[in-house]
Amino acid sequence: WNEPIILENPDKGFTGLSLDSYSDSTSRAVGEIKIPKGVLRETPPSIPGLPEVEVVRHYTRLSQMSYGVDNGPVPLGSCTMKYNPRIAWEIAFDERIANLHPLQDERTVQGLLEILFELQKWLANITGMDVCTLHPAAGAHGELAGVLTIRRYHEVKGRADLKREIIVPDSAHGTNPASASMAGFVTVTVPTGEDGNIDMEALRAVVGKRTAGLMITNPSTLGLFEERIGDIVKLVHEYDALLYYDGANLNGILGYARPGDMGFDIAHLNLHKTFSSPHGGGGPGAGPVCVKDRVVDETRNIRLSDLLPGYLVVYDEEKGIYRLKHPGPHSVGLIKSFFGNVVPLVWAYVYIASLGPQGLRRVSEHAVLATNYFIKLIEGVRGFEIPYGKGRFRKNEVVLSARPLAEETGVTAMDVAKGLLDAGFYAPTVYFPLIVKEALQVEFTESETIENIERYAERLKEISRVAYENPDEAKKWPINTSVKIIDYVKGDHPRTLAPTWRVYVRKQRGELS
Amino acid sequence: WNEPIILENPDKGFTGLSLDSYSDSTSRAVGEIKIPKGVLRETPPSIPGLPEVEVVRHYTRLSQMSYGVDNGPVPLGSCTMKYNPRIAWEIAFDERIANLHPLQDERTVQGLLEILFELQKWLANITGMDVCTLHPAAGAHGELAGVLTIRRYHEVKGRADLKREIIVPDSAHGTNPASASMAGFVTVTVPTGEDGNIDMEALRAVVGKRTAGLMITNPSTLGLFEERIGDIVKLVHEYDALLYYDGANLNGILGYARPGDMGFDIAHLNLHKTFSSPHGGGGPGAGPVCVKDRVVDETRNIRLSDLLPGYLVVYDEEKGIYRLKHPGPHSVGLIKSFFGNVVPLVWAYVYIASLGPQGLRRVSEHAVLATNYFIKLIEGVRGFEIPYGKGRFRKNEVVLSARPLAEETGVTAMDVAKGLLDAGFYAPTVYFPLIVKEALQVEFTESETIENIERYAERLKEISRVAYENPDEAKKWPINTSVKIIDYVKGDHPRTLAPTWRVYVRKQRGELS
Amino acid sequence: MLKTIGVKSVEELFSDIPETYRLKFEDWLRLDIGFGRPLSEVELKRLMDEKLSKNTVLRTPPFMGGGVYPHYVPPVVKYTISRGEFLTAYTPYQAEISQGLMQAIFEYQSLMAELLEMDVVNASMYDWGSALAEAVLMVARVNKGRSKFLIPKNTNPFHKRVVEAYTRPHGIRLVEVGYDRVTGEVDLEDVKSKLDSETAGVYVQYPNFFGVIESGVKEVFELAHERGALTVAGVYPVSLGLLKPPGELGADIAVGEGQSLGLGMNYGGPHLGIFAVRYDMKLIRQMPGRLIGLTTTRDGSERAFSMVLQTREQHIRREKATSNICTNEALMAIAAAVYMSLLGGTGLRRLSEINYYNAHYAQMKLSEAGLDTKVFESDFFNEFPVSFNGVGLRYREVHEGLLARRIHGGLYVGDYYPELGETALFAFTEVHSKDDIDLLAGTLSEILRGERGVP
Amino acid sequence: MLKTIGVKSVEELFSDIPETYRLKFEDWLRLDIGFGRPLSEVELKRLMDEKLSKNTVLRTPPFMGGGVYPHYVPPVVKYTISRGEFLTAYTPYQAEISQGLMQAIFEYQSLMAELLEMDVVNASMYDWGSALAEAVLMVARVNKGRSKFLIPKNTNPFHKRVVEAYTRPHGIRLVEVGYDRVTGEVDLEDVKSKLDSETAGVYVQYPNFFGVIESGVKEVFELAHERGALTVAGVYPVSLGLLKPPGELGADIAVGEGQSLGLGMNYGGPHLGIFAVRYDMKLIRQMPGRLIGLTTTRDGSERAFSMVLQTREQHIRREKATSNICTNEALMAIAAAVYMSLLGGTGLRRLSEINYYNAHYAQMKLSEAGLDTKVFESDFFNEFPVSFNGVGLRYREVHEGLLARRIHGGLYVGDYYPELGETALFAFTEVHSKDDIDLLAGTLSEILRGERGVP
Repeated sequence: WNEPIILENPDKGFTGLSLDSYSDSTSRAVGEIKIPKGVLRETPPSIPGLPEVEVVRHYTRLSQMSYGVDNGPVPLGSCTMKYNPRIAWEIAFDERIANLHPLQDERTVQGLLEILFELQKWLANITGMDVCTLHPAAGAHGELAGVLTIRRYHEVKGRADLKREIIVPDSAHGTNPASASMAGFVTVTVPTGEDGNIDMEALRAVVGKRTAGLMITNPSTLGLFEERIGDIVKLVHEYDALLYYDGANLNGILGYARPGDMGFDIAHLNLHKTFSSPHGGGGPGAGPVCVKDRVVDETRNIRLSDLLPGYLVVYDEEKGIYRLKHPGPHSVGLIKSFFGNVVPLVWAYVYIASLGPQGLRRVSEHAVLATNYFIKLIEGVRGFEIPYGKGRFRKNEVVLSARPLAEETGVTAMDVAKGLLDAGFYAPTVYFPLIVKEALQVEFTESETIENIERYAERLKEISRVAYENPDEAKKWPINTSVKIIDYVKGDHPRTLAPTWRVYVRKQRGELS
Repeated sequence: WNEPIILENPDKGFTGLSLDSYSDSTSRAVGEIKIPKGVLRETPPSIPGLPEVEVVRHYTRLSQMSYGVDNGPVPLGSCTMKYNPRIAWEIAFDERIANLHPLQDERTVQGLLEILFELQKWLANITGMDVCTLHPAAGAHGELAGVLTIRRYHEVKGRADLKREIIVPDSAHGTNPASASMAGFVTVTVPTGEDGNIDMEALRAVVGKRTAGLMITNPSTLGLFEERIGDIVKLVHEYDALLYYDGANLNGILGYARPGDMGFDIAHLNLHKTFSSPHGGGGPGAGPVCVKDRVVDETRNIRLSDLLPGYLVVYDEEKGIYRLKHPGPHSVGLIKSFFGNVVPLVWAYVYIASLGPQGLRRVSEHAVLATNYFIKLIEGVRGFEIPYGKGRFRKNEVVLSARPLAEETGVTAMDVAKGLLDAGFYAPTVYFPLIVKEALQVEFTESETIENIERYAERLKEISRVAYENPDEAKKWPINTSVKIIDYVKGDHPRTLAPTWRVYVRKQRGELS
Repeated sequence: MLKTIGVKSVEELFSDIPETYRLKFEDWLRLDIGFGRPLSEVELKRLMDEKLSKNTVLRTPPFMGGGVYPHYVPPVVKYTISRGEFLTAYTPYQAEISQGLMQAIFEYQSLMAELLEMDVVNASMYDWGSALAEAVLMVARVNKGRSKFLIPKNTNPFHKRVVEAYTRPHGIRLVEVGYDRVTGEVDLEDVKSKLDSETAGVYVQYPNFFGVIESGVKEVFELAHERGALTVAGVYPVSLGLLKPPGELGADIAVGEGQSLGLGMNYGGPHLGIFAVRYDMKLIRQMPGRLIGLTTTRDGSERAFSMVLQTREQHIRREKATSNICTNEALMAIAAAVYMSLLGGTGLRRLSEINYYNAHYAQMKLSEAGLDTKVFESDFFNEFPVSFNGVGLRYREVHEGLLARRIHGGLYVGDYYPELGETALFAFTEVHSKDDIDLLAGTLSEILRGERGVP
Repeated sequence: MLKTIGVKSVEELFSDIPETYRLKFEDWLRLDIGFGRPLSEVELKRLMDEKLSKNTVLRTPPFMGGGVYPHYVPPVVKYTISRGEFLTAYTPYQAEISQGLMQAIFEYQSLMAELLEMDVVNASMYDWGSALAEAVLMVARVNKGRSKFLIPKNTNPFHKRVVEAYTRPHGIRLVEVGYDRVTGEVDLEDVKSKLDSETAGVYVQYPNFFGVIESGVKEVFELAHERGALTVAGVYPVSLGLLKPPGELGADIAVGEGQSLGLGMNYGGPHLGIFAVRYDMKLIRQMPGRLIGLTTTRDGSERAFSMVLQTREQHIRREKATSNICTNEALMAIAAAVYMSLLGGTGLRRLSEINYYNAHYAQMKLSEAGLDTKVFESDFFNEFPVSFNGVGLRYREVHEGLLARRIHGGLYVGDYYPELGETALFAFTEVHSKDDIDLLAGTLSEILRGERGVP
């Protein structure tokens, strides 16, 4: 396998898309192009145009060197890589959606608005919140929407200068502190106790009048449900700080518990996790944000939903049509230019409609079953341990530590991951959460069959065996994948850094250094 | 790679398609199933139902072990494996076509009928014939339609008992004699002369009052245009036999010559060759048959088109609608139950519409250019020769003979084919046409770039070099493909023959022998 | 390239075409082909959209069968056959790089074998009609010397016409067997009277063209075997979730239409001709069409697939081949394999039940609407004749009334069975909801009451 | 499985959820979620078809832009991104089995780099607005200590709102620069007067929100550089077949919307935020988002791809990251790569020309229809404002007239630019045929003559 970079093809001035003849008549009528010389491009972009057949072949080959849920299990912890049903693909990619302009007259898009309106309502009911915006384009974007909303909340209350801190557990995803920073907050970290819950003492020590909010993932990235969530909520609310629910792990409690019932004020959902829209190699996602519609300012009649960024679909009783409500004066405003990522939104709609509440509850049941069954299968495998919350049931995921293995054989979590790759599995999330040494975070979701889980566990046992018997062999993994060990240092070094073909070529020519 | 057979999965009584809940109410209303015991199936078919994700994974893996034009050049002679444009895919697979029942009221399918009517007309003009039926489902099916029409012709003229012979050149596809047999004719073979044309003397010797028709492919399977076609037509017509044009190689003369102009009475086209509808691993095809609408019986006003099998789309001037004309009393009747293979038909329509006459002529120009350029590239390569019609331009394809190579090194045409496979090319058609020893029939079509043709020629040179320097190495090919040399004897032997998993399992169990 | 070849222009490469026949570019351009010029993709897409929008958008799937049925096509089927590796592949003559394609086709053969409980299934024929026609030819080849073939009158008349066209040149006499006017089933007495030592074979379609479940297939087949005739069963795969498979009923050959297994109706094609035989080399050697078989690599270490018994086929045997078929419906066979893999036996059973229930529910509702839905006494699967003889309307008028409300009614059968008069076959599948059926019944009832036109 | 785990029921696995918060099944079922029960695929498909058929079928693509444009999406783009290996892949953190995915994203970066003539392009942002907002934040990081950012009034107002939301917490002052009422271009004098040592950066969108081609970008950028400010260009890729790329005009950062390169409008998303910088490690280290880089295997024998400079990103750097972005629009980036590979430079140029010609033809026709199409003097690309101030109709009325004929007119801009009064931006691309434009002009002319309603 050695597929050329598309730009290595000779540029013969060819184009693979027939555009001509349609517009000849308008060009004849118009005559010359009058664009001022100073901004007129002299030569077309240096991009070889290829016949469609060569484009298809090239990207077909590249796709065959890619790996997704369609190729086999992708038990990446915290990523909820479940199957992406094809019925949703067929509907979400429908041209009757693709061809709609976001600023089109609402009366011309009633079908889509009805779908989006219902989705807002369903997500509110699933989370136990009151109002959902479908605006954010991804989970982290939802977090940004959420923390900006927290900021607006304190601004409206006139305390933005005081409320400077967002508390985040040490097991949190990197996006949480990063989002807090994006909204101008300072992040305060609280540790996780041995039982897998947040250390309440430590939390009490940091919560205070500077606290603007708390962001937590529940179940946590350890796959554990926060047992003292009631106390946490109460404590944080005492300081009029808001509770933010990171929905990354909702797949573990879907239909069993709702952030709204736990007292959270704001929650985001990852539709490309829990609601089966595909990851696409890193997007598009969709990260709706839902809030409790609590009163923020009684005199001015401002509620929390008024602060949310983005557009809301509302039903105009009087005219009997759905309308798009643009963000009002108290709102965060817009965090992307237009509505939201409609394709994943419709995908999630189809998913929810096809499962109904019964099916959604079965999702978390099957996901949690898979996790705990897997735990039983690998319990006692030499070299691995499951830190935190000993004996507790995990929810959507489990975190193994290969610390003993690493210490005793030198075979690290990364080596284990490559050993799984070699057996045709996608590797687990490694070295995350940060509080677990040599972490391997595994999440099967409800999509994987019992056979796949068992095969995966078998492979882990085999890896353990090889590591103890012949650690040198284990250090050679992966050997079955398309490329061998990659030179990451070269990739990152300023001298050799080549983030585009253009840079690579210019460095070869000595034009850049 | 070792993908299990789908039936090896455990049957857990699962189904991957949710059918339920929709029809519960009708089943409740109906009550019991009253099918008589004697014909009621006792247990469901022994087929494991799989979750959609496992189905997708299985067939994705199988597809990755398949190879088509989307993967690289498939220069199979006589197969015209050109690129299948995705715009046609998008349109031909449209649900507004898929959901139409063939017996639906014509007034409800006017859009499709208009397309099919225009296609009939275009194909008639492309071939220089008068009337085309879109009924036949493949090239060979078109041949059957054609020879049955020849038979009807002689029946209507009351001479079916006399007209028993169909003449076929020795370079013909196997389908020609097989089709003649299907229509109850005896096949008479005429040899090809050294110049690549039909041996006129030999033809004169066999044409006679028993001759019902002559079937030829022009350009022939040697890629040569039959230069004496005028004489042949005249000769055959003298005996009131019909001339049948096998359209397999039309891609070599598209827009340059038409069977109708040459005097042919009947012609079939392979839309899945010349008109870019995809082969699908062996179908669906479409093999429309066009005829000159000559009078067959003046008194009864029977014309050749009245004999054609299948349905014709006609325009009803009076009502201003398109109608479906069912086969009349003189017709061959039906050779499939309903209209035709509409998906490839619409595909071809899109192809013709997108190219227009200008583009269609460029198709044959590029295809013929590719052939003759390739010939120049490999001329003089040791071990290969190009028999017949020395120095003549080839049209859509060329036939190399590896006879010298085989004689001098023991490396056969089949070994050469495997050596091409090994380099990532699809092999050429081998050992065909039968009149060429160690034949390698190569057809690039207009789709292949000059770079691909050059790479292919380079590989042939390399193969020649290896064959002469190290024939043992050449005999080991292929080494890069997924499976090594296959045991065809075991596949074919009655004791081990396993045309289904069921047979394989029953033989293992000793239930079959 | 021209320089390498040594010509001045590309036209020169066509100089071997005698000038009389060589088209001038101007003349070619003048012909009515396409739209007289290349269309850009943008305009092509618009144009096709406009054309297809001329098809009527019906309010429900048509209530029509007659051998082709509206069924649900799971998107995963379309997805699979749209993958270029399958879509653009050639017939797998080059086994080494076509193992995946061959396994997929082998799986179609194998899955179909389980559904039919027949051991050998070929890689596909064009459709039911042509599969049946080839079966009759095969029967004549196997039972050489016998020239008679019995074909019941309640066989699909479209299939019958295909059999006629295929068999006519071979001097095979097609002898019609009647049906029982009360039950709708094949008339067993008539079978007995016509079966003789001249009879090469017998066909029974079940459910038959009227949708009626033939309860006596096994007896017919036993009788045939007693007289040395071969037996051919015609099946509708969706019914086989509930009906005994042909393999259990004594069929030597089974044919049928695979369109119902995940294929669109496509206005008539591509469909999928099913062709299966008992495991008997005498039969297998006479089968038409391609067969993919399971074998191993020559060193025996790995499974492999190859085309087997190719010597039956036209590219080897030429005029002596068992058929001229070459291109078949491979991609459609893969579609059916995906469909069967997805549903499994359990799903196929359930599918069959839903079809049965919906049709029987419709029978109830149409009866309530005042129609005669008991033309025949025997039970039916998902289709049944509705007689309008007693209601004072021609079916044509009823059809117009339905169409005016954008509903497509059944198939008028009076042309093929004058004895049934104003009768139409109505079909119901899993795509028809209860609401659809209620709408049909309600509308028919309106029409009978004389309320024509758009509501 | 339950037995292995050692629990009696699956509910037991949820026993750690405090009872107060644990939902009873009955209560959960009672919530308004989906349709209260699982829908079969058959009914789901029907239901969605019915819903989507409530969208209006327009006679032509909308004549509307404002940052999102109806463009032709070649089916090969949809085909490629529908392939499961891309569609269902995760972010390529596991380089070894994601080389194909990484190469595809690298190619997007590389192709976009050629189109922009900027050296470094990231793997995508959400959309133009958020890309611009991140650019402003980045400028503030690079030019630490400077807090002012100049943003012209003729910038897309939707983008401006995103910038406001992103920058507000960071104390960045957005200073508006006016536009010339005659030319429609950025007011150079105003730029000069507002550029000072406090200015961190300057933005210019070209073509600007009015569709006007900014002829003075280079001057603005030179002025900015003189004052030590960074320059940010906003581009519409389709225009870059004809317009000088930002790399040639002195942009330090370029942002834009990739939707026009083979993506649907999707009612607002997914779109594709373009983000590019000059090759300068000072800039690159402050870039937001993912970067795929070309490297080799450790033995140097083969090319390989990896994520580079990950230490900028949230999963490593957490609160110190250059952005919180994680999931981006990878699949859309691949779509754009396929699109650019297909068209090539030549096709992109031609596409650009067609857009230009169609819009200029429309300007002629709309002028002939009696409308003021010269609100600004400078040349425009594929979009221009049409003023209805002189015709005695509010644009709302015109819009209603068009809609009654199933034509969707332009974007009313009076809300954002009260000084322009009854003015709407009309956009024209390669999807609008001459006939479409003539239809629009004819209809507008009818409306002006008072012939309202359906013809």
